[in-house]
Amino acid sequence: MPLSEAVAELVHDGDTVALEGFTHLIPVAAGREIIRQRRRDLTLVRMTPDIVYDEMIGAGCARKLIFSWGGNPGVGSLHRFRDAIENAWPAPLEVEEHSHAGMANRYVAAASGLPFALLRGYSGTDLVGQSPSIRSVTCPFTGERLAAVSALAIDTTIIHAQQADRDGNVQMWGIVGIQKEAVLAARRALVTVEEVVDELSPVPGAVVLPSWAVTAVAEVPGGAHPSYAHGYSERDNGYYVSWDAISRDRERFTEWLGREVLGAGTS
Amino acid sequence: MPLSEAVAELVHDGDTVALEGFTHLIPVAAGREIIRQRRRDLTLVRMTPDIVYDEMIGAGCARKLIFSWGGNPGVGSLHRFRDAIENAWPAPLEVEEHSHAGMANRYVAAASGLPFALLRGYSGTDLVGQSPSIRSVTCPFTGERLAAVSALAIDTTIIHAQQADRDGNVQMWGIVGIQKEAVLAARRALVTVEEVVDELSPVPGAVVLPSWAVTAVAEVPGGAHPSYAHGYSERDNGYYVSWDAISRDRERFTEWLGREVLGAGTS
Amino acid sequence: MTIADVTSDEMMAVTAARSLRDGAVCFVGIGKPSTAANLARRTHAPNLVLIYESGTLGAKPDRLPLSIGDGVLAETADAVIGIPEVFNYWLQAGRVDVGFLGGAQLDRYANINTTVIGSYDHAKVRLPGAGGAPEIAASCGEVLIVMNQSLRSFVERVDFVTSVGFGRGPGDRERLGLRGRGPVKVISDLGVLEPDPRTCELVLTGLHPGVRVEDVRAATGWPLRVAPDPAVTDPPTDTELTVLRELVATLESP
Amino acid sequence: MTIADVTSDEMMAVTAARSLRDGAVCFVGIGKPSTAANLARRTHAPNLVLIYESGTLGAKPDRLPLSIGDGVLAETADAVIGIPEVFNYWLQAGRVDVGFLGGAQLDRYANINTTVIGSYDHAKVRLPGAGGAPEIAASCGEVLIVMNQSLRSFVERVDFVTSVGFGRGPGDRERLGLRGRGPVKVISDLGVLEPDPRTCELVLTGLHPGVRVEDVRAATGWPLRVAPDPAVTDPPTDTELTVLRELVATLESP
Repeated sequence: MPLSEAVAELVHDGDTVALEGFTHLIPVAAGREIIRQRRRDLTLVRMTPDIVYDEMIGAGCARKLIFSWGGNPGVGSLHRFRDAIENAWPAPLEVEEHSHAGMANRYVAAASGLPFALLRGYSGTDLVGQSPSIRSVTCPFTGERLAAVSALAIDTTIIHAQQADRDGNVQMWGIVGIQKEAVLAARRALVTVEEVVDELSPVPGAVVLPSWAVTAVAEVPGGAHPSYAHGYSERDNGYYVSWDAISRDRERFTEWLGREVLGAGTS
Repeated sequence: MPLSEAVAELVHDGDTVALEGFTHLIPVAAGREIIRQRRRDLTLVRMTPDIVYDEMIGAGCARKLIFSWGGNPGVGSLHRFRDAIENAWPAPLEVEEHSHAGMANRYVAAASGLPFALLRGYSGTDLVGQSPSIRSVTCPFTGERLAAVSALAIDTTIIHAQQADRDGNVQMWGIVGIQKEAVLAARRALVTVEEVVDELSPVPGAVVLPSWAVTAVAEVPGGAHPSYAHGYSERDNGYYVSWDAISRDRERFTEWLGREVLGAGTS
Repeated sequence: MTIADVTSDEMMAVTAARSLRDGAVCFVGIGKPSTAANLARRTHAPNLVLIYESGTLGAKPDRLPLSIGDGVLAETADAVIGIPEVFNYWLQAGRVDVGFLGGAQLDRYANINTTVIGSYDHAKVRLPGAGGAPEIAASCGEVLIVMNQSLRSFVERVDFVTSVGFGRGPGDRERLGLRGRGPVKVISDLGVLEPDPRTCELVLTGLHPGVRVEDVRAATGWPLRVAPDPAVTDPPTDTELTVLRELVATLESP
Repeated sequence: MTIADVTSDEMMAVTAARSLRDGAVCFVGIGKPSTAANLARRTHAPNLVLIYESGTLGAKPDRLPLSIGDGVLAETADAVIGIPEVFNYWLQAGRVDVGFLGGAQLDRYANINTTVIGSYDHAKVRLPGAGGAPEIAASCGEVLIVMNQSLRSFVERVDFVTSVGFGRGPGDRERLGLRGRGPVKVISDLGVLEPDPRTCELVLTGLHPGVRVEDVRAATGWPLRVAPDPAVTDPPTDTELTVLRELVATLESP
């Protein structure tokens, strides 16, 4: 299915959407398609929002962000993310933040059909007071108090993987992060892939998602750039560095967005 | 390390011991070494106790069994297990039983350093009344009641894997079951392997346990027989069938045990 | 061929296979369920997805596996996953459409006992126990039960509730928080029973060829309700029987 | 070479590297921690086990990774695992000996802020947030903190407690159920601070070459306690400096 069609069908204004990827396999092309289709009021979910979420926030797609670490890895701040929170530009951005451990377990709970997950976490931090999705529970065996985090309720998860076969079975390898849980946590899942192959040949360390657990697959070679796809491409570190200057200034960002995203055709 | 030495060092009378394996990679040789060393009062833990636990129970090693399904797969009853429960021969056997889902989550809780795990399970069954390790907890977000199972506290876990390298890193593949969690749930872990290799070459679907998560490795080719090691051996289905007749009768079992296990030298 | 050539195991396997719709995701145990599921996959349901609790998603065995952990399952699966994931991510999360169960005892509300005959503390017969059954019964979209019917197995009250069918009747599944619909069909060697939508009690709705209502009543430990006119199961087609026997022939051991 | 040639970043990296004992299991973040850990692995601690939160157990990068998810980490790791497993099976279960932390603000009890400068609802500066830090601070056997020292960063009270050091003092970690020992050393560009075993307050115990106690006091936002006679950090050896500079040279971007 073409990416534009998949996004039109699976992402609606007001949806809670997770574009996951842990440095590796970030579904950047899909995020830009969401910008082009001018989606609004999205609740964006991701452990490590980076450039693609900075773009979506700057473009005004997001009403809320649920995350655990928001930065430009190895470079510095996400300026659009900061501008939205510090100055409500282009729109106010509500945030719900967690630790990585908490976010990971919120995905796991949803993927498991449970309303919440347990962890040893948050104790003594100011994060507890800031998020209604962090509470506590007492162990019925030992009496210990543990942190409880609510399951993430996601409408659509989008990930990027190396391969899918013609039946829609998906295979990804290298750093696989939280993507499997993110897909299983959502009501709908879109996977963009580097390549559609006749048959998946097993790869060491690969995670395979059966076709019946995925709503749609779109072939988007290079769809993770400037992040990378292990075995297909290298991370474009220069791009992350250059993003700092592009995103720092509203005018320059707006001009860039018009030229590079809104102006560009659909993948 | 020789198997006899490893068992002498890592398994003591009264310990809680898990020899895990889900049809595939069952550490049978290690179980027989435990019988030869005449360990007593063990609490044996396993989701699917089969022939090797039938032998250990019949040999009088066990005081208690924690399990979720005890049978001779595709054949029928475990006669030594039944004789111990029904007639206290050779000794009474206390049982603590769960569903597979419950046992799996008890291993996960222990592997995660949590005192308990949550699941949707047991509701309406008579299992609840029989086990102190099944309670319930209320979701602090939705108010739903869910089953809570206590973490398994295991002294020593023993598994069988295909390979280890000279540093003691372990690799297993094929049906990997619950072995990783069982190892991480225990204070000590012994892994018997088909083969020690200079370097592990990655295999699709493999689970790798780093050397620092394993206490000891013993090279025991064929150590899973009559179960199998994917890529090394086939399951000896005839053996499982023949076990029915051997184990059905106390005298015949005792004679078999003396000849085949106690009489046999250390692997 | 005549129906006389057909064994009751074959009749059960064929009837069970026919109950599986193509494309369904099916949680399979070894024995009759595995036989039925693989028969369906080779006849009317080529896209049936088989999940074995050993962790094989989408296994496509070319022969009947001899055990739940048979190597052929891993070799032919779309993915092999760990046990916690099987039960948490796939079964508990409600991704399985159909589950198969059998047992030593069944009651009129399709509750099943696979734990013990007699009292728990003084077992007459100690059975294997729960395995995956309680959560299969709780979380699969629907459950098919396959077991031989006799006064010893179809009882007024099971000695131990290992897996819940409809508990003590209407509303119990909801009250217990069981998310699947529960048992939709019991396939025995004599016929087919289905729960009454109103009372949840099992009602005889089908008879295998040559079986009479009184035969089934005589093999049922409670006053069995019978549908107005129970359908007679179509005998196995030549294809069904041929494929089934080829499959069973691949088993070298019980 | 003279100490003048050594940058403060290099001094911090070398001091941090020396704090890592061979064979330890170390949870590593990108930046200074990764540099220090890889320096240690190439000098006195060849058997240091590096875990990156992206899921690489036992990574052995031949160059400094540019990001937490750099491909070189997966290629050289003993095992690559999913994120939930990293935090649940390895970090939370207490299998990590040493964790590294940095931050925008640190207080006298080694509590760290990486969330916000100013009030949470009216942020003066919105920082990246928690990442893995809160649970690293809670569950690692011990924690090393590496950060530049100034009145803006070493403050009387952090604006937001993202990661707990010693809370408000003795007994707080136990009361909060934090299982690791907590911070054992703060390595700054000026020297080394260690918690007083009795009061848990950070005390200046080491000075980098050429730095005076009053320099450190002037860069500390609370009345700094100083050990009887703070040790002067040994300057980097030629080997340390050579290896460090080779490593850093492998970074083509910040």
